[in-house]
Amino acid sequence: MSGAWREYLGLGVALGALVLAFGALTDHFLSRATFAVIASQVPAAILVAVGMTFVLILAGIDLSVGSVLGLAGAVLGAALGPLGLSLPAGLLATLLTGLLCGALNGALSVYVRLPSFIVTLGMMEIARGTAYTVSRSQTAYLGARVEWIAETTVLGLSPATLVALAAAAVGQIVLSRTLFGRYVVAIGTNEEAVRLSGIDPRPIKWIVFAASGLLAGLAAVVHTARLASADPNAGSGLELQAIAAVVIGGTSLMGGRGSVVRSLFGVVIIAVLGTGLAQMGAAEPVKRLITGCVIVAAVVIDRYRNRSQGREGQ
Amino acid sequence: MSGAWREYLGLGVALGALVLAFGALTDHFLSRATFAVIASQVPAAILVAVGMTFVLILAGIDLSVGSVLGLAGAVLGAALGPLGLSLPAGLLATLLTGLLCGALNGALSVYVRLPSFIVTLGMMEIARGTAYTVSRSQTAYLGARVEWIAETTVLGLSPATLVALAAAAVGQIVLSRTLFGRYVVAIGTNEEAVRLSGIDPRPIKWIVFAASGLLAGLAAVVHTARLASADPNAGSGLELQAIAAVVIGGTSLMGGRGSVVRSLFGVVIIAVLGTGLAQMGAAEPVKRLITGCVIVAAVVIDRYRNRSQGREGQ
Amino acid sequence: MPAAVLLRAESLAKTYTTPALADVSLELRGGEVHALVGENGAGKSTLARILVGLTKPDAGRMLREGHAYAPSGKAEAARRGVAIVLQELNLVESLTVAEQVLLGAWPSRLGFVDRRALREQAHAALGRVGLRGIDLERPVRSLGVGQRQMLAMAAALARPCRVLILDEPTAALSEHEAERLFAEMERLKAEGAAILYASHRLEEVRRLADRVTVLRDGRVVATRERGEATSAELVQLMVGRDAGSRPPRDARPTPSGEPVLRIRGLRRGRVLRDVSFELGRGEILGLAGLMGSGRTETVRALFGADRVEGGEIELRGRRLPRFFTSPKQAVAHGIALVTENRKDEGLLLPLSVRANLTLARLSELCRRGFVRPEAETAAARTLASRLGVKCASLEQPVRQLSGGNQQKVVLGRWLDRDFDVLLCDEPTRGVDVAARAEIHEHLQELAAAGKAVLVVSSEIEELRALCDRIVVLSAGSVAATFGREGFDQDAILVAALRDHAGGKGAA
Amino acid sequence: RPQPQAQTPGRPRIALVMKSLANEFFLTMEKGAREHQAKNAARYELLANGIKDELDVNAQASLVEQMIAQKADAIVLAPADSKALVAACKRAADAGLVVVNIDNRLDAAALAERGLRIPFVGPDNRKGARQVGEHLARTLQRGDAVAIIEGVPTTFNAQQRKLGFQDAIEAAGLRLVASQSGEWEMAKANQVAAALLGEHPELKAFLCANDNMALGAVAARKAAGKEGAVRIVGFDDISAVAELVKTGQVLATADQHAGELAVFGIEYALETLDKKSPPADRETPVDLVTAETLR
Ligand SMILES: Nc1ncnc2c1ncn2[C@@H]1O[C@H](COP(=O)(O)OP(=O)(O)OP(=O)(O)O)[C@@H](O)[C@H]1O
Ligand SMILES: Nc1ncnc2c1ncn2[C@@H]1O[C@H](COP(=O)(O)OP(=O)(O)OP(=O)(O)O)[C@@H](O)[C@H]1O
Ligand SMILES: [Mg+2]
Ligand SMILES: [Mg+2]
Repeated sequence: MSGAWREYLGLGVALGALVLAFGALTDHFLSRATFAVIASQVPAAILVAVGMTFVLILAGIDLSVGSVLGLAGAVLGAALGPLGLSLPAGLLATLLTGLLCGALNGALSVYVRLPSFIVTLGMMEIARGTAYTVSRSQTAYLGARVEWIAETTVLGLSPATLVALAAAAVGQIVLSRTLFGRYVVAIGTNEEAVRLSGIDPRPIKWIVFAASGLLAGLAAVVHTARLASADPNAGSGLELQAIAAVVIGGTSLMGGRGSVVRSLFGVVIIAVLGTGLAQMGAAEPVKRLITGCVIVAAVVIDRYRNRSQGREGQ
Repeated sequence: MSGAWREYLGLGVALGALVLAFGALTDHFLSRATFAVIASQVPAAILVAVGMTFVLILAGIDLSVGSVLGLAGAVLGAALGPLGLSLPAGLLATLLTGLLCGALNGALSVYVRLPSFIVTLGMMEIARGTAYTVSRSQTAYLGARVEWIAETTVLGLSPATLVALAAAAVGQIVLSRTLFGRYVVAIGTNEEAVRLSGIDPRPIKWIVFAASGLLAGLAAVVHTARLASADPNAGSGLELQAIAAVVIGGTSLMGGRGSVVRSLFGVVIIAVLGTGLAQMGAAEPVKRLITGCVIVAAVVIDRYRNRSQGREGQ
Repeated sequence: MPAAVLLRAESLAKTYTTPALADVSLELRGGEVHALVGENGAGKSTLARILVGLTKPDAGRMLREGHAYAPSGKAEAARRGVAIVLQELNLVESLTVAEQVLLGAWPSRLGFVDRRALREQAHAALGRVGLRGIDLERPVRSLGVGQRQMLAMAAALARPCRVLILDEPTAALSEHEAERLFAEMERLKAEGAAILYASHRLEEVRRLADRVTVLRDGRVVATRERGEATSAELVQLMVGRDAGSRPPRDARPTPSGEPVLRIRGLRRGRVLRDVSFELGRGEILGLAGLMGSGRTETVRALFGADRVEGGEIELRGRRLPRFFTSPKQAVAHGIALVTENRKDEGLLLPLSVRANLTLARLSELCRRGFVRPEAETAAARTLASRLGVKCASLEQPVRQLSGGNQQKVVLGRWLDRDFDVLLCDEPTRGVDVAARAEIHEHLQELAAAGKAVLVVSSEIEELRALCDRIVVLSAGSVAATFGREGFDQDAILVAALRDHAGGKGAA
Repeated sequence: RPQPQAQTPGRPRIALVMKSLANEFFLTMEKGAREHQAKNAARYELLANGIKDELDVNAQASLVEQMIAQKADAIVLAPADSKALVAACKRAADAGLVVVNIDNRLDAAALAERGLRIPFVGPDNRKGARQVGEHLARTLQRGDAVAIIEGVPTTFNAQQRKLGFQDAIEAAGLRLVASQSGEWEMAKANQVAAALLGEHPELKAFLCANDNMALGAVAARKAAGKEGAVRIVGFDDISAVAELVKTGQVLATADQHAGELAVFGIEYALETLDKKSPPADRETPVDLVTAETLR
């Protein structure tokens, strides 16, 4: 259907406008190098945004992703450093850490029925505290052992970028084509109706939170690889940035509606903005101002494109 | 009704347990001085939480409060410093700044129908950027000109504390007794139904956002007075802390339910926690861990107390 | 004496994707009850909404006592003396009963809600619809559908009105409450007000209406004075063809009597005190009772949707250790539930007709976890046509369907599932005569195929036509059970009223 | 705000990548650099950037990469993390850029592992903190109770300053009763200081890892009514603290000459570009600021 492309038009226009504006304002923005920089920057954000999209569609929220990324990274640092584990073992430990945090978030918010905002806010503090403990508050330099993951291969894309794109593709397919994805949307729309249809919504919700944690763990690997170091502060502030990206992509915070591909657009818009402003050499206050305005503007443009879709509310 | 007190029992128990725990774990926690310290710390948080309670009841969110506090403080600093205005003029400018930011948030989210999450996230960046510009990123020391606002008077309470308590009292009364407050609750539950009954929800929502900004401005005065300095970074992270306090107080992020007094409990729980952990001399990782656990535990205790109230969902 | 025309509509038209209303003219005269009938999706609600300004007509105009009238919404309509009770109730669950009744017109002093005046006015308004006993401070959230319907009525009547529009007000009411409503309508009529009354219950229409207007596919096909048309004629006008009369119930073999489901002493708080009955293979059992008598609670408890405090359950002759703790469990044991409150508990409103119809059996339409789109669409199409769901396409959001069609979607979700026991809570609420006959047919087919069916309905008439036995609940316990021979409207009503002292509305 | 001018051939582009521009220290650094560039407009072109806060290492690594993409000739970097920026520096060096490290020294082991030699120009935070601590110790008695309010504990400067304070405390035989993080923030430091004053009534001094936190401690001391009894020292010499130093409310702070720091780095980069041979590290001065020095 041509409708599928139309869906992305508003966001595409916003992104295109941004790229052209920076192209005009700086000397070297429109270059392969710039796009390579952006491509190397986004994988962690994309991975987190994929998980966040699902969580928001469920009408939940996951504020812990940034801290979980930090913790999982610290685990990787400890595994490869002091513990002297092999890379596969280290990666496994990292992913398990993320999964565990996410599963805990899910268990508390789904089975103990606590608001996910509070559960994940708690987890945000807990994971960060644990990250400091695990790393003894020190950045661990890992060097070439992990760096290759973020390095460009022949195709012009790093393994990290490929993993992120694969995750987004899988996420979009799961969301739109599978039973699981359909249930997620249905639960986000009307959980009670789903329950009364004889479907237990809880395992589904739990899996979504766990997957968000797992993806944060994967993002930790990618992030650590890029910096060749495990920094216990990694990912601070990432949660809001991820939510912003997802919401720019049109996913509703009230649940029941969202798209992974559109979240990807959101991530890229934010990344392009950061890169462009840096290349312009804009002063910090100006950066902040413009970032704020562009976030709002992107949503406005998209809203006007999809006006026919109807009400949006808060 | 005795029911009114029961409503606060769960939170009271959580708070009491916390105070007793710290009393046992430290030498000097249970002293007048400690309580004076806590009393001097909470006013800004209370003011912001009052506004946030209303915003959350509307099923909105205001992520900009911290930055608006920073901006309003910077305006106060500039007014009393470089511009050399009188204190009343400075205070007026500060409050107007807050009001303006809030009104802008409201206008965009209510009249342009953008998600308040995005609007206030944008405002968060914009206000912080402007705060840096206004203050030239410098902390301004204001000294005695503002300090008296936060100083203890004969009653054992500072003007700041009195203002904050007054705001909370007014907030609670407005919420539970006035037309305006009841409309806020109704809109947060079912905006469409309110609209159908012939009430235009928009001005009401707009006022709530504007009030949240104004209260952040007021909080800036209190905050600046306490530190005797206007710091352009003031209030960073305050938004999440305020939301946490309000949610600990049982206000739903999905709107339609909340209480200002209960938010006050939330603020005090968080403040007691911070002070207690500092008095214990806990290391940063431990602090984070415990803070996370207590946030979750407070909600669990409260949920069990009010179990009969029925389902809660996300 | 020709009564004054209080509200006149001229050539109203409204097109969504397809025309919902075309060239509709209508007069509402003082002192008359004007009934509006038509199939599901005929345009009754659309017309009603236009009359109070909730929908903008594409063409046509309206006159209120000769003056131009184009209200911008319910509030302005109310100021001009036109009140409405919508088909889809839109209540604010967090408010108290008193606040909900007067929403939009809370008495106040200096900005403060005047609680006393609020209570007094709400009490008066509720009294008119017979909800005098209800606790004014109770949250709307805790009310059942019937009570909500009465509440909405009370809200419409709280302010004086000259024209009252009622869109299927009795769909969720049992006879007893409906009578209260009719009495109130008579009173308004005597005061010279005009009432537009949309309903699928032709019995009521015949009894109450001074005139009847029949809509078909958005057009007025006829307007008849009282006594001019029989129910059969009305049905024929509505459907546009000779509607075959309902197949006689006896076409079905008598149930074998072998019990599939048996419950004893089901208890839960004050709502369910002692419910016992059994349900046989091939049987259709009716569950009657007043609003709030615990019928909904009973089926929800059986389905595992709510917690149960005590009692025994036996399924296919085997005693289960406890009642189901989740709907999933119930479904796994071959039990299905068609919920009462379609909007809150049944439908995924923003999602498509397709997604709603296939929700309960989506897992069967999958291969390796992937939904097979063709299979899904085919399944949805079959269901939609089997039930005659009127929609622009299968991708139309259910939110946009007419009320009756929404109800069909909820029912359709279960029809081709494999189950032994079907629990239906008000399965024909808001469904038109023809569709209702179809639904009855479906239920009878199911029973004939050996399923056990439990039907909750507020219409004793419906139960009498459909069921093999009727169990009457009164205030949470079984008051009587009637075999087919013993069906008697009055006896059933008496039993239903047994434990309700003095017509108190709430349990 | 000057836009980067069109590139004139032969005029090198120098990218200054700093930490948080929300921080007065880095703003001063940037200002110094811009003034220097204005005076030497013919010699080079300047692109100045900073990150949102000091924790956002990822953003800083991106900045370095963006400067490579923007075809800068040299990068003058004040790294937010001493290890996590090494990989980005390696990329810059591989791309042929000259990298100069200022303010916060990159980790020697990590650099060695990558075979990188990056000159460091900057102050010794530990030494500076020790100077401040020693000045404080002179006003105290052996055995007096003191507390440290640290910065964000994972950052290099926070760790160095804490070590410097500890050096001074040990040397003077003071008793360290608590060391907690104020996360570089005034309000947070205020909370910690207030709590510590309550818990340790015998406390005689706070050693704060930056001046913002010192201001927070000053407010806490005032609230506790212990103006005469508790001394406070800070670090950075921000403008707001000058008045307090003069009146003795803050006993001392340290000036790292932020304005010149970046200039040193830029000069280094220019020299390196000319000579194509990296000069050795250079330590920049840290000066003790007290009521006397301000007079
Ligand atoms: N918002 C809308 N968008 C698109 N189509 C609509 C919308 N509202 C109503 N319709 C369509 O208009 C037609 C008339 O609907 P209406 O609700 O008036 O029927 P009705 O006579 O009240 O039916 P029922 O007896 O089922 O309540 C239906 O086909 C319905 O699908
Ligand atoms: N969630 C709830 N909280 C409190 N009370 C409830 C709740 N749900 C139902 N009730 C009350 O329980 C009683 C039984 O309601 P139930 O819905 O079973 O009755 P019913 O016979 O199906 O009537 P109807 O559906 O017509 O209201 C009613 O008084 C109802 O208001
Ligand atoms: Mg209708
Ligand atoms: Mg019912």
